[in-house]
Amino acid sequence: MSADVVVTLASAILGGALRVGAPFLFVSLGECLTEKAGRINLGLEGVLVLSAMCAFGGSYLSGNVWIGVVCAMLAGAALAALHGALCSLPRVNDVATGIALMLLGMGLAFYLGKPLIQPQAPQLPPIELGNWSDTPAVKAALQINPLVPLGMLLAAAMAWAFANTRPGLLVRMAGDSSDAARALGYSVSGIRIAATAAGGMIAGLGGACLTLAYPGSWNEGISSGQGLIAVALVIFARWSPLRCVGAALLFGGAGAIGPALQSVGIGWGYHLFNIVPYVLTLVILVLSCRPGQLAAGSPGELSSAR
Amino acid sequence: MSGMPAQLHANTGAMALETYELTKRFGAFTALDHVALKVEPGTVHALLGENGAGKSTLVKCIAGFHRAEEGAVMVDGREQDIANPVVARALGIGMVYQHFTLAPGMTVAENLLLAGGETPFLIDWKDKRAVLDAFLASTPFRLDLDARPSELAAGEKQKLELLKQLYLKPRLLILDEPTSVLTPQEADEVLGHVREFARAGLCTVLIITHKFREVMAYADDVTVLRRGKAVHHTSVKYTGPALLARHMVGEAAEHAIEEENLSQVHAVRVPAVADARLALQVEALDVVGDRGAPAVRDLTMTVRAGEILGVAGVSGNGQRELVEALVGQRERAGGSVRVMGEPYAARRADNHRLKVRSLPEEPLRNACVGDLSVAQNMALRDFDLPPLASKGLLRFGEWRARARSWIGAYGIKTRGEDAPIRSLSGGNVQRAVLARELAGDINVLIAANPVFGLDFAAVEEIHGRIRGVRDRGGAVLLISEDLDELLALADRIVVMSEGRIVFETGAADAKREVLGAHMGGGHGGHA
Amino acid sequence: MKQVAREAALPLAAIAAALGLFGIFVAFAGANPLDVWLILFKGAFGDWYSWQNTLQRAAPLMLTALCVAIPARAGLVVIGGEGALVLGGLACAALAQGFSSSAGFVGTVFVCIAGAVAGAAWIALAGWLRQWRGVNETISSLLLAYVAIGLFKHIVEGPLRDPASLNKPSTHALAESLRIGGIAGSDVHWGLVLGVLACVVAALWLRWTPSGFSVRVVGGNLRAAQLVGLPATRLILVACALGGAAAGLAGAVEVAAVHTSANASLIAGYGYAGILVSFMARHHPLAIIPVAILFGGFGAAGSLLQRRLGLPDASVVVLQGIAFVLILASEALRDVEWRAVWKRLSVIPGLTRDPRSLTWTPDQVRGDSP
Amino acid sequence: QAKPITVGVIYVGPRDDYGYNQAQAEAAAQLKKMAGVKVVEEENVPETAAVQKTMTGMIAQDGASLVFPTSFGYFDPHMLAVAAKHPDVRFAHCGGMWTDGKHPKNTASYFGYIDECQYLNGVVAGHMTKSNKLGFIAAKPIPQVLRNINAFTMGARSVKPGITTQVIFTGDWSMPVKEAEATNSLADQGVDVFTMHVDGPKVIVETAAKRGKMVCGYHASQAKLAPQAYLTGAEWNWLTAYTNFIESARGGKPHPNFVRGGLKEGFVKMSPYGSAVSDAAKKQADAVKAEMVAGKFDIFKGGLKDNKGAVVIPAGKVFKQTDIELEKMNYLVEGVIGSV
Ligand SMILES: Nc1ncnc2c1ncn2[C@@H]1O[C@H](COP(=O)(O)OP(=O)(O)OP(=O)(O)O)[C@@H](O)[C@H]1O
Ligand SMILES: Nc1ncnc2c1ncn2[C@@H]1O[C@H](COP(=O)(O)OP(=O)(O)OP(=O)(O)O)[C@@H](O)[C@H]1O
Ligand SMILES: [Mg+2]
Ligand SMILES: [Mg+2]
Repeated sequence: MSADVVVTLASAILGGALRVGAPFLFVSLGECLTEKAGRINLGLEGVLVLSAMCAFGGSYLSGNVWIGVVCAMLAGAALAALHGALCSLPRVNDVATGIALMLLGMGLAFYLGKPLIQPQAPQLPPIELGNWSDTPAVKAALQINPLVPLGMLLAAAMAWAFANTRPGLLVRMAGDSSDAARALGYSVSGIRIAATAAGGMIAGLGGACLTLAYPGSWNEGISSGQGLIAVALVIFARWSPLRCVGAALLFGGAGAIGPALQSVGIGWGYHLFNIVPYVLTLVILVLSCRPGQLAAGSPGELSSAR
Repeated sequence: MSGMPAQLHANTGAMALETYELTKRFGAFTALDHVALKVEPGTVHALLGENGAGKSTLVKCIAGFHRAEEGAVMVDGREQDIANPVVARALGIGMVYQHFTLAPGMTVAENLLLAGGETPFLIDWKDKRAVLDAFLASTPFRLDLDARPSELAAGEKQKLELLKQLYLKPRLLILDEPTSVLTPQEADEVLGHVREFARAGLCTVLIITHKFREVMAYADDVTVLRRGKAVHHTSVKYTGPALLARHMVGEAAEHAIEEENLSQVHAVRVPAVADARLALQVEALDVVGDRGAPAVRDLTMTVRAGEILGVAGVSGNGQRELVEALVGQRERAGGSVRVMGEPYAARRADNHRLKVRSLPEEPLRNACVGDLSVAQNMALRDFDLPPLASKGLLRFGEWRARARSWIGAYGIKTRGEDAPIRSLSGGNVQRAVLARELAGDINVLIAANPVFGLDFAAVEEIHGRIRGVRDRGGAVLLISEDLDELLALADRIVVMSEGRIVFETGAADAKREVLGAHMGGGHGGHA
Repeated sequence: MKQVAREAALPLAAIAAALGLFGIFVAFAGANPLDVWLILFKGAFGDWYSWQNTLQRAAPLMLTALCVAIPARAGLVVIGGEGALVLGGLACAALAQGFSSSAGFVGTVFVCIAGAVAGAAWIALAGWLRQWRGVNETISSLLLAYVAIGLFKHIVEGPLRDPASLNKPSTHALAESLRIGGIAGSDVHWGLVLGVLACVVAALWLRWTPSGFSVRVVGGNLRAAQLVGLPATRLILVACALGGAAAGLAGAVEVAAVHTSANASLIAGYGYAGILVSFMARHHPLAIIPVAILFGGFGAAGSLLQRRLGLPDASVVVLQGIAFVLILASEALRDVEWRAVWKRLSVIPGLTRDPRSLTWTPDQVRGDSP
Repeated sequence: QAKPITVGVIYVGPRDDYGYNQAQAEAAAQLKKMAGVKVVEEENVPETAAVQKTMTGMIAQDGASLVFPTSFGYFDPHMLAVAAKHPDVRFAHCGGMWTDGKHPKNTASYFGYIDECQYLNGVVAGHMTKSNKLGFIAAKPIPQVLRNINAFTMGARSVKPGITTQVIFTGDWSMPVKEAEATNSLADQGVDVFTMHVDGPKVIVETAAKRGKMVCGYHASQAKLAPQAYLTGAEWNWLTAYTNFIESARGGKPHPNFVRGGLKEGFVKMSPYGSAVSDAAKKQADAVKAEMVAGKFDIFKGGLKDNKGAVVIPAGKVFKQTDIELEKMNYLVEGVIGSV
């Protein structure tokens, strides 16, 4: 492999990480916030698809891409809030509810999104970070969706807020010990519903990435399970928002390996290259989990961490 | 002292507390029945009562955790509607709950800060840590602000609970069984400090305990609850343990108690023959705890047939992991366990052949399937053997018939053998497990805090049955956090600290202080 | 009987409410709710044709639902049935290449077993990762499903491809004699019978045999199971393997009865639909049968809705979503003592909590203080 | 006027995907306008028993006597199974290989020689490329797809023999994120003209345009999506085939079992040239197209080597478009970078 090929491969994977990883970044941050409060939201897939549709619809109908972004956040928050509220009822299982809301979110998005498959909507203006380079591949790789830096800032802000703000501490306390939160007079359900809704709002930004940045149009196959994988990514990231950034980029980059290899002529077994992200996640989980022990950094109330 | 004008204490210093006709119902069950309680400012006031008497419910009503249906709580002579814990906190009421209410994964500093109330939206940690350091310096306790409760020993956790409340500068400090997880020395230390606070006029203390010794040594006044009613109120000066016990169980039960006491005195403790067969041999056992750290280290002990070996220790010193490793709920990282000389891996076949049984703590969590019926739970040990199963099929008729007879024999209160065991009360769950585990011959019985949270009568019954196992030649390993229980039952006592056996003594010449000192171990119990 | 009626009352009420809500929803989209309800009923259960349609769609769902239900009874939430299904189909097709055209019924049995074994191994792998490394089985089974689908496509389009399968890469087709036909000449194939049988057998096994009961004990409370010496890991693996076998069998039956060879059309989401069915049936094998039929009915009715009213295909997904959400939410009403409702509103719950079981449990929060 | 008829049309994906399904749905929409023709449609029907049920449902519940199952995967076994049970209903499948004696008489297959259009795409691309690198994003390496890749490449190399086409297979018919990623990867490699064979080309067209690259469309015209970048495109015109079947059915004539056609028969067509296309490109493409319409142009003819150097069509041999051999293509020609 010549140096040239390596550079292009590397920049393709880096670019892929930034492009493909963006929705993963937001869903994993959303899931991270939700889980920090002690609840699991498997329904983020539904949130992602519905908010992707709403983002596109909002941008298309209003002509302003940022209105689309706001629509995505609102739609995500609404569906996630429904999840939060349902899970607060007695005898209601959060895994089952997540699956139900995945179905509902996708159904609504497909139904209402029919007229949006054809049109084109205003897109997010990219930020050019690669102008220093004269390699077009590098330039293109660093032409990034403005939500990506926003997501990284958000991750840093979340990490900071979990340690340094009252809401952050309360979310962690609700996720760590509901008895503790209740003894201090806080409503655990209230905190969890709020965190779930906020998580949905963040995941909604991931939907906006899909339809307003990359690939930048709405159709029914737009999400291929990104929302479901969020749950795995959060375990992978050990419930740290900063590590979510790494996990999302790694996953996105791994997803870019297949096309990148084919583009340099390595075409054998592309189905196998397409499963690299999943295998990688699985391998890292296997390496980092210990039987019978709580995962380090896991919220104490979280069932999936056991 | 009564009728002290409220305005004298308005908003600072110790609080005067009164409840008026306080009534609290859970569904059809009346947990508190027109309770009148009067706590003088600057005193330590003890609440006594049997399990389920309503002590916790009463203090939870005062702390805003429950809301009473009728009656009133009066603070400094003024009626207050304490709708939730936040209101209580604003009034200066702080409470240490019966169960830990710490966030195990958050640091001590974070736990303290959140407990402090009025946490600012943005937290300036530099500033806050200075405040916390200063606060810690003003208390007799030392804790690392960056430690997490999940890494702390139980005694340290309890201190943190107390610190959480002291940080609020409460005018009324409520402690619900604060010493159950402490060594006697630690308990003395904590209660001593608490009494000092009260003496200094800083706060009033309302304390729930089952230990007469603590009441007599540290309280000024005492109120006894029985079945949701306040039945007795007196100054400690004018009473004694016998009198208090009498009030706790009520006049009718008095008779029975005396008989029990009598029978205890006369119960001949048959010392195990020194050369009796070694029924349980644990050799160099290593067990890893929940978070990956060693919990039991190189532990060796033996129990002979016809002997009760008591394991004393403050909770969190590896006893739970030891029991789990013995009964098969946790992997053993090293060492060997033998029963009747044969290797014992806690498999089903081992249990049957070697006749090993166990009475774990929290039976609903450890020994039952909550959703299954009483009959099904009673069959867990032998549902796959005749007559409960034949030709590869389960014979539920047999299960039910046997369950009915056990329900009668053990006096289990249930809607029937088909009721889910979850619907039974704690004591009855315990009895159901007892019936299952004590059926038939037993070589080794492993019992862990078998009477934790049970009332008088149930305790006596279970203790009697455990002695029965010993008397029939079984070996009993009794792990308990309650020294009194061990002193009453065991033939020999070992003390466990930090996962090791650190001391061994015959029960007859065991001394409470010596045991306590060993239980304290190297845990920094003395700050 | 009365017990069943009581169990079923809430879900039925929830489905009725879902139909009501759906009517309102389509009314906004300009359709007449009355027409919609009528066509939903006609399409699903209106006549013998609709019944056949419904039953045929229900057949694979029963087996894939068992892939969720059986591990769930052992305390595991497995959502990767799709992976077991495609590998089951692949194994069936692969083994079938080794049989001559005269293999007949025995051959069919063998290829079905091959499918079941492949599915069993795949889900057991998720169970094993959990027991061995503590990897959450929900996540690992999902990841494994993606991996299985990738492997399936690679093998079908590569090593096992029938060179004659031009534009639809497939394995060699199963010999005619190996295929599974319709029941008594109808369109409904024997897969339905297999599905019903599997559900009934699973229910009987869980209910009447020591091993089935052991699995329920493990799922009900792992610690209690360990205390009484049940081999929890082995039982969990058995439950996973049986669940995976059901899904693998579903794949094999799809190949032998419908597709005649393994190809990408097999990846049709039955594994995921099975999750919904099992959760709606509350992981009870017998309840799976009616719930799967209900889902089949949704599919059949959705087809007619498109053709008659021109509603988008997603309308039935919306209906399913609403129904599933309401059925789950209705569980909250099961414990309600209606007489005490007004009282409960003012009560702040006790601090003492139910002992947590080791698996995913419903949140135990019960209406906190405001 | 002939007797009224009910026609069923079944799509594997959403009807309005700017691609494969839309091309079919547009023809179906035209059918609806015809007098005496009633159309029932169903979209997103998977290639499982569900499509069998949809077909029988159209027959039993809607009275359809002619059914168009439009996805390739519907043919075997689904359509064949249903057709066997409904001998009086006519079935016409898109893309299948109807073979006399093997398949029932009431079934048929129709398809268009769209490789002719892809060849023309290649000619235009060959003129327009500056890097001499073309990109082809495809779902799967199946004969229909390979034939398009090869035709496109040969068209381009007829302009400049040094041109190469890089291929990326995404693995499935509709994978928007993968398709976009493939476009970007190829753009990074210097590819400057794209075309594709996936169900919905919208994402590729938009992504290529965003990268400032040129693109040739497929299935339907995507010119609207990127007027500057869109050069031309290969489009279906299924109405020709549809009306053919409907006329026969209504006229009681035998079912035409094997229907094929290219530019000449009006089964396929080219999108109008985009503004960027040079006159030279238009001129050459128009010339080749005229030859194709006249039946004087053969794409696959002797002396053809695959990209591993092996001869796949010996010198002197010429495959006519109608030749079945071409529908079994399993190689990539010289100049294509990628493997089957
Ligand atoms: N949240 C609740 N819901 C229903 N019943 C309750 C609840 N909390 C307490 N009870 C019941 O009220 C009674 C009094 O309970 P409480 O906890 O006050 O007893 P206690 O005196 O503190 O006993 P212990 O010594 O065991 O702590 C018990 O019978 C208990 O079962
Ligand atoms: N028809 C049903 N629909 C929905 N859920 C059901 C149905 N039947 C049982 N369940 C639920 O499934 C779970 C398991 O029930 P199952 O009946 O297997 O347990 P069991 O009580 O041990 O056996 P049995 O039903 O024979 O008494 C329970 O939570 C039960 O409420
Ligand atoms: Mg109490
Ligand atoms: Mg049952």
